[in-house]
Amino acid sequence: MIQRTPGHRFARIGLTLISPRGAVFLLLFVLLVAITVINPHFAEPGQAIRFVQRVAPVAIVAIGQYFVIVSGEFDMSMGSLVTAQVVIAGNLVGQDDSRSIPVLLFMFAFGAAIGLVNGLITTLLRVPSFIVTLGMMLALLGGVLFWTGGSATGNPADGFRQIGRGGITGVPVLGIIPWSVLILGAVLAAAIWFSRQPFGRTLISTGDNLTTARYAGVRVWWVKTSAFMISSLSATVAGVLLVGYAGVHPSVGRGYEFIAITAVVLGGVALGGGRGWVVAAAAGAFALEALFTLLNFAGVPSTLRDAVQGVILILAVAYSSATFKRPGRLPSPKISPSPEKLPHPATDAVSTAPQSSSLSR
Amino acid sequence: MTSQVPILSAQGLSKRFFGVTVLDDVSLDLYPGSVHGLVGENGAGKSTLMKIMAGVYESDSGQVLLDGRAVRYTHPVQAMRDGVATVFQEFNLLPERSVAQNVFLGREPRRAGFVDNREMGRATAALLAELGIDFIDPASRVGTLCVAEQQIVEITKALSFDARVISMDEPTAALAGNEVELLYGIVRRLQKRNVAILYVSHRLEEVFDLCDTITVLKDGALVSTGPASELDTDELVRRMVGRSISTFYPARVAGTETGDIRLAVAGGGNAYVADVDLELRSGEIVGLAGLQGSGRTELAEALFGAVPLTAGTIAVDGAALSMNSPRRAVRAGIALVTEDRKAQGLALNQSVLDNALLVIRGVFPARTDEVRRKVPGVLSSLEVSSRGTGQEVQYLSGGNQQKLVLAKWLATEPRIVIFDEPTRGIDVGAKIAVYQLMRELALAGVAILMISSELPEVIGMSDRILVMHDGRITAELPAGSSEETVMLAATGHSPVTPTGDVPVEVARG
Amino acid sequence: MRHKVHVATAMLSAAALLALAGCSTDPGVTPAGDATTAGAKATTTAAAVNWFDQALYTKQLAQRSVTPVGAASQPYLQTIDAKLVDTAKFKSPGAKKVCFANASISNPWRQTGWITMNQQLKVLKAAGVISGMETRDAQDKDDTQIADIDYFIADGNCDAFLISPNSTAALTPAVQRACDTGKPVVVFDRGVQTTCPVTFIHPIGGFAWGIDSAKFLIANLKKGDKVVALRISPGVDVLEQRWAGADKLFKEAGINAVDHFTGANPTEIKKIISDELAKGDVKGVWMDAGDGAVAAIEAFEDAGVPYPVMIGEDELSFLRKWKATNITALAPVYSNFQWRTGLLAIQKIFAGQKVPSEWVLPQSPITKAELDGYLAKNVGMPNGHYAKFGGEDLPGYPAVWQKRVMP
Amino acid sequence: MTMTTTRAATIQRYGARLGTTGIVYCALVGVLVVGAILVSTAGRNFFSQGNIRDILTGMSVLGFVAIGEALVILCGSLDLSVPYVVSMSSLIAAEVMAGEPGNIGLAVLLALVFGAGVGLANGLIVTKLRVHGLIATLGVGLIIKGYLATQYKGTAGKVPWDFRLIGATGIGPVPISTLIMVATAVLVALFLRNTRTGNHMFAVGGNLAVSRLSGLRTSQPIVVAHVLCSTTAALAGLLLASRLGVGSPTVGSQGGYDLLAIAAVVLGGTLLVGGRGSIWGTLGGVAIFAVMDNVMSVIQLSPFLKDVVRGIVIVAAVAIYTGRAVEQRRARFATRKAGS
Repeated sequence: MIQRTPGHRFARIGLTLISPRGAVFLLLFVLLVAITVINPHFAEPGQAIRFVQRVAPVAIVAIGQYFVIVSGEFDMSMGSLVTAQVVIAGNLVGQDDSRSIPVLLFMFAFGAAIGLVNGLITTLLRVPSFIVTLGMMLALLGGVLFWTGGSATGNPADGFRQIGRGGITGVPVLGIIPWSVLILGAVLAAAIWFSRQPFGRTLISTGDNLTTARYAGVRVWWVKTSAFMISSLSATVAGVLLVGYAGVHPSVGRGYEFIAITAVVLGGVALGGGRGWVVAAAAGAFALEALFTLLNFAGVPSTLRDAVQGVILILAVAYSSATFKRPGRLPSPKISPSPEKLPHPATDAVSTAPQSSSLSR
Repeated sequence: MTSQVPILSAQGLSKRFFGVTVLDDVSLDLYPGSVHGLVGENGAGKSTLMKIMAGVYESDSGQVLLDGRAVRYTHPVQAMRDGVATVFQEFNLLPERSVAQNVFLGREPRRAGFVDNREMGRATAALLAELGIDFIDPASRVGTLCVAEQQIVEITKALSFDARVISMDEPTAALAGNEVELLYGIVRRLQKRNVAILYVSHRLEEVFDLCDTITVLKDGALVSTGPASELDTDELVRRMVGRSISTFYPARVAGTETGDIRLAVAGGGNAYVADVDLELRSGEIVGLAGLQGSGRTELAEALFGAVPLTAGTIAVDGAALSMNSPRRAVRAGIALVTEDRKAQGLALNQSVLDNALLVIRGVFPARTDEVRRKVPGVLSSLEVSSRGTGQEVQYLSGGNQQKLVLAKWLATEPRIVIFDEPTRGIDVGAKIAVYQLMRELALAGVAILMISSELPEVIGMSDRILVMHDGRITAELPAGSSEETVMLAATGHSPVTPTGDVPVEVARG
Repeated sequence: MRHKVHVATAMLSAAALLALAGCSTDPGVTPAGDATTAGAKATTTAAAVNWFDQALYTKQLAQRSVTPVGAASQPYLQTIDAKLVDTAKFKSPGAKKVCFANASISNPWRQTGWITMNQQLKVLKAAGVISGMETRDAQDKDDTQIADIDYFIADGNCDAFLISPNSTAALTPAVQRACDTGKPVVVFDRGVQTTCPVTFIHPIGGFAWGIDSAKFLIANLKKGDKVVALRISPGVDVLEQRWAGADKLFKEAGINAVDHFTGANPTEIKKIISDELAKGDVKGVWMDAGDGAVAAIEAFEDAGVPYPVMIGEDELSFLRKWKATNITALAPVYSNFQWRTGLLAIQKIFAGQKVPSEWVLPQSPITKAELDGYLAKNVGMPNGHYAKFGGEDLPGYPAVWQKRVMP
Repeated sequence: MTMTTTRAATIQRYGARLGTTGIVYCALVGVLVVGAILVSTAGRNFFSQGNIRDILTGMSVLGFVAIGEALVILCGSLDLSVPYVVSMSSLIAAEVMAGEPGNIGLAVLLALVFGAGVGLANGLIVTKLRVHGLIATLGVGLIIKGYLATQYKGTAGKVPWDFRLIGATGIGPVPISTLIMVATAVLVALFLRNTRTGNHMFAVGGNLAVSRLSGLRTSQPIVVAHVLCSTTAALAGLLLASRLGVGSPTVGSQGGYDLLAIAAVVLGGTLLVGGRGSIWGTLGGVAIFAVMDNVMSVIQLSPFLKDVVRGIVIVAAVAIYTGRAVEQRRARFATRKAGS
């Protein structure tokens, strides 16, 4: 059907780099270069790998959030869930290494359950996911704090914490390969694999057009629910890593839902669903953390970081929405009152799906 | 009372989409107080002509004169401000807003800078009164009105620009028999107000009832314009159809035999359809005719489990099963090529491949790889032209999109295929491809139900024609029945009785 | 646009009009509150610029070396530089109802105090001193706490007010209103800009913390050494004073201190330390609150560099890490037992006993020498527990604190 | 059958007209009843002056924010920047007043102008740069947050006595702040009903394509909505300044007004995707929150559990509305019935 010449391919790569799909990689590259200029140590393998280790939890959460957003929903409960899992680990594992495995299993079961609840309420009761997960965010955190009397008894056993803290030591060049780096790699690989699987593709198509998916015989409720379960499970993994990296504290995981959404959006993923690449979402997380590190090295007062983050966020999204305009290749007729464009009053009154006009504006 | 000066005249209008000529040098004059009928098959160019006059499209060549002065509209509102209003088939209404708010959207009357709701309500009521409508409350939410009432709101909206020209695209399409009479009344009143009316309709007897001039279009070109008095139904149909159907519609492939019952519905019914008894046999193409809103699409949705039947039974290949979700239907080997491609058939931001594999991945994931290998073959056999299977579907032409939808379903090797308006808005080439495909499917023993508003299509393709009216199957006609017979059945073949209870009836909606 | 003007004008006129009407209608307030705050204005605006207050600094510097009055076994009843005030007018028999307007229990320090306070309450109830305590928790919201206090005034039928203000300036008017009821008012932890409460209970204060910690670091570091200062969040007076005090001394001693805000989030703390380590050697870590200190220490372990000189707090996670790593460290204390002193003060007041107008409690850091002792005393306590919580003599010890039982 | 369908139809229509706002107030009544009972079990009078004042005070601030948020959501956008606008305007007010009654007018004006400015920025970013409202306002919020944290070390400024009366006094049990909030609600409701821009907010939120086809300048209502939203947030900031007597850089984020307001708006029956909603429903939602908080405080529920209850109530309540929103699709077969 079409010829692929090398030139063609290069053109494609160039195009990808400036397309919203690839812009995030450009941004990330620029930031990393800037950091290295300010502090050459950063480029040393040992330092670099540490950076990756630090980003791992955020990136994993972003990957989870990606699947929810691409399916056309939001998950605001991720931050609370991370905190919950951290505290659970602290309280249930305690100093007894032998409990690690059972507790780990419990945590994943718990995470899956939270995702299931989010998903079912969203799909079956048709409550906007933003509200569902907002409610979950409040209830979950409050519940955990109540259960623990505000703070966990203590850090879990070191064996458990090694997952997030330790790694394979004595590696030439790198010095250490942290477990969390390997886990991030695994999660990312799994995510890429999943989004190429029939189910993954179906999930994306469902986010693109709910009705079409329904008429194609897709179990929409299950597809979306599983997206929520994926995000909850990724929050669980992040929790396991963080309890190792940082230890137990009610503030661990605070604000992760917004960090994740920000990262995903930086990755050029369109809110409202059906559009975006999981790798770019992960890259968004790296770009965000790189930004913070840069500001640290540059000695910018930590109070100003929010402001910079805000500016970058707006610019990045403005850029991608500007380049997402329809190409003029095909002369598409001007606004025509065809049913495709104008939902029938009767049906449009029902529309609660986020991909309805308003959210994709 | 028809004056000799045209208010609006179109001169030599032409329009092409994606290289397909949809309108070719068409001219037409509208006179005050006259109703001008515009007829032709689907795709003859009626809607395009209307949309050009309404400022939705711009013509590639030719011009539109209003009161003898050339006008070029780039936005419908410009046309409306000039008193050239259009009532489209699809409603442009906000269901959450009141009738008055919809009628005056963007032009809310103001006093001292503030919207004068009382005035707005009053004005709306007045307009409705002019149309002789007393049963629509300007304050009621449009979402709570029935289709006929919404149609009236649309007309009122047009009238509120105190339009001197009103084009109506299939105004009765969505209306039940008794409501048609209501519309007649409205049209006649408009006529009395010296409004020039362009009336587009498939219902020939309507055209004869209302119009004093009739223009016939075919394949985007003008066939004839003349007084209605000089025409009769047969002549009109001859001019519309022109070409003998057989040459256009591929004949049944030799060796196709009608086999056992694939799909059987007995006493089926739900909120939208009633008393449906229906049998589809393998190798058979059954046409389902009927006016828009007669429940054809609803029947399709019921058979497909999208809006399940609440009464009656469905059996596939003799095995009864409760068809309560599209998934069930797909698993049972049923495919539904929906009426609305973009809203129900495709994921526009996804690639050609993703769309082709949509159903397989969603319902038979195990077969994905095997099918993926076939996809390119299927696509090329359907002559889908795209920049590779990676291209996003939104950039394909309507015809290619439709072919892709077919490919999507072929991938599932269905045994029953329901086509809902399969050739709507696609070019002739694509149409023929679709017809070919249907024949081949029939040869392969697939049972086919084809819903269509194009009578020639129904007649040309069907082995058997079912006609729906008002949510019920009202007639079963043999292949090759005449358009008139079908149309008669479709309009409920009971001459509409003008009675006072019409308002009451509608008020119920 | 037009509408905005409407609102603005409406707001303005309404404001003016009601300001007049306000006085005529019976408000729960009288301009009296204004007089006291007038003097405070200076400090408010000053605070906006710079938290360092030389007078307060010198005072606290001195109080550090004062030997507190009272039994050493009851630090929560000891006083420093007490100016006793007569409370005879409040003397009355019988069990009294206490209304407690709490800022929040949103961090381990406040939670520990809250537990201690409730156990103290049990004792006083049993003794027939207090009939009951009604608590409204403002969840860290100034506005909510103001409403809470007004509710108590109107509907609480309280015999005494116990207030732990969420912020200084903002709560002043509300506390003033409480005073205006004529009932005894006791404020603890954070002060307000009015002298109307019978007593204001607090440890020596933020500057003392800053001085103790800074002096320790300076003693253990060389001129020019780098210290990373980890601060929870800006604008909280109690914390800002700790930093203001320490910062002054660091500058004088030529210690190179860089400060960051962490939100008490160990993840942030670890990132900041790692970045600072990537920039160059870090010799010392200063903290304005100890929870999260462990993460800071671990950052050094992970980077494989020698431990810094640490400033933590008497929070157990830190003390345990301190013991385990045997680092050079100091654990400043912001005496948690002040949470029970409030109730005891009310007991004294209704008994007509004199109480200090400003009840300064001892606040002495835990040194390496004392470390083992406090670890032994608090064996089995959760990490979020504070070693100097001073509730060992209360019923339910230690189980209640170990399980963190709260009403 | 004719009769029955007729009745059914009229009932359906009546239900539709009663609308979600009606349901909201039914829910509110329910909450009130439960609340009154719980409060009385705690040995308190729910309808005492002090308690009513406590509830109404609780409504005031969130009310202001929610009114504005309702407009933005109506247009199909969102505003997460409100908490920081609240804090900033409280600071502007307190600092400009600096204890001088003479400065009140100027201070109020400046605070409102600031709010309007932020709103304008939000609106333009959403419409011109085509950035999703959630992201745009999140970003703008972060910018203001950064400025606040860098610029202010704690509370600042001083509000003169005259202005403090707004927050501190009341007529009977009704705080003046509440009266002003309700007055604002009335103005905004009138604005929605009686201005073209107001009307068009429903249109652009409901269906952008139809709005364009009807010749609306679709970005204008969205921008105005954002301006008004930030302005009401500034009003909330002014009220807080008058209650606190000082400006505070954290008072906005303390309240978590952004998410609470969104919740209240949706709780009030406004569609999160826009096109349908009402100010009065929103106030109903705010009232439900206020009563809940009041009751939970009176019965001295653990602050940790308060959030659990809030979370559950939000989801449960919204589930009820969306549940009935599905009933809307009846037009088609009604016609059919009419024919049969």
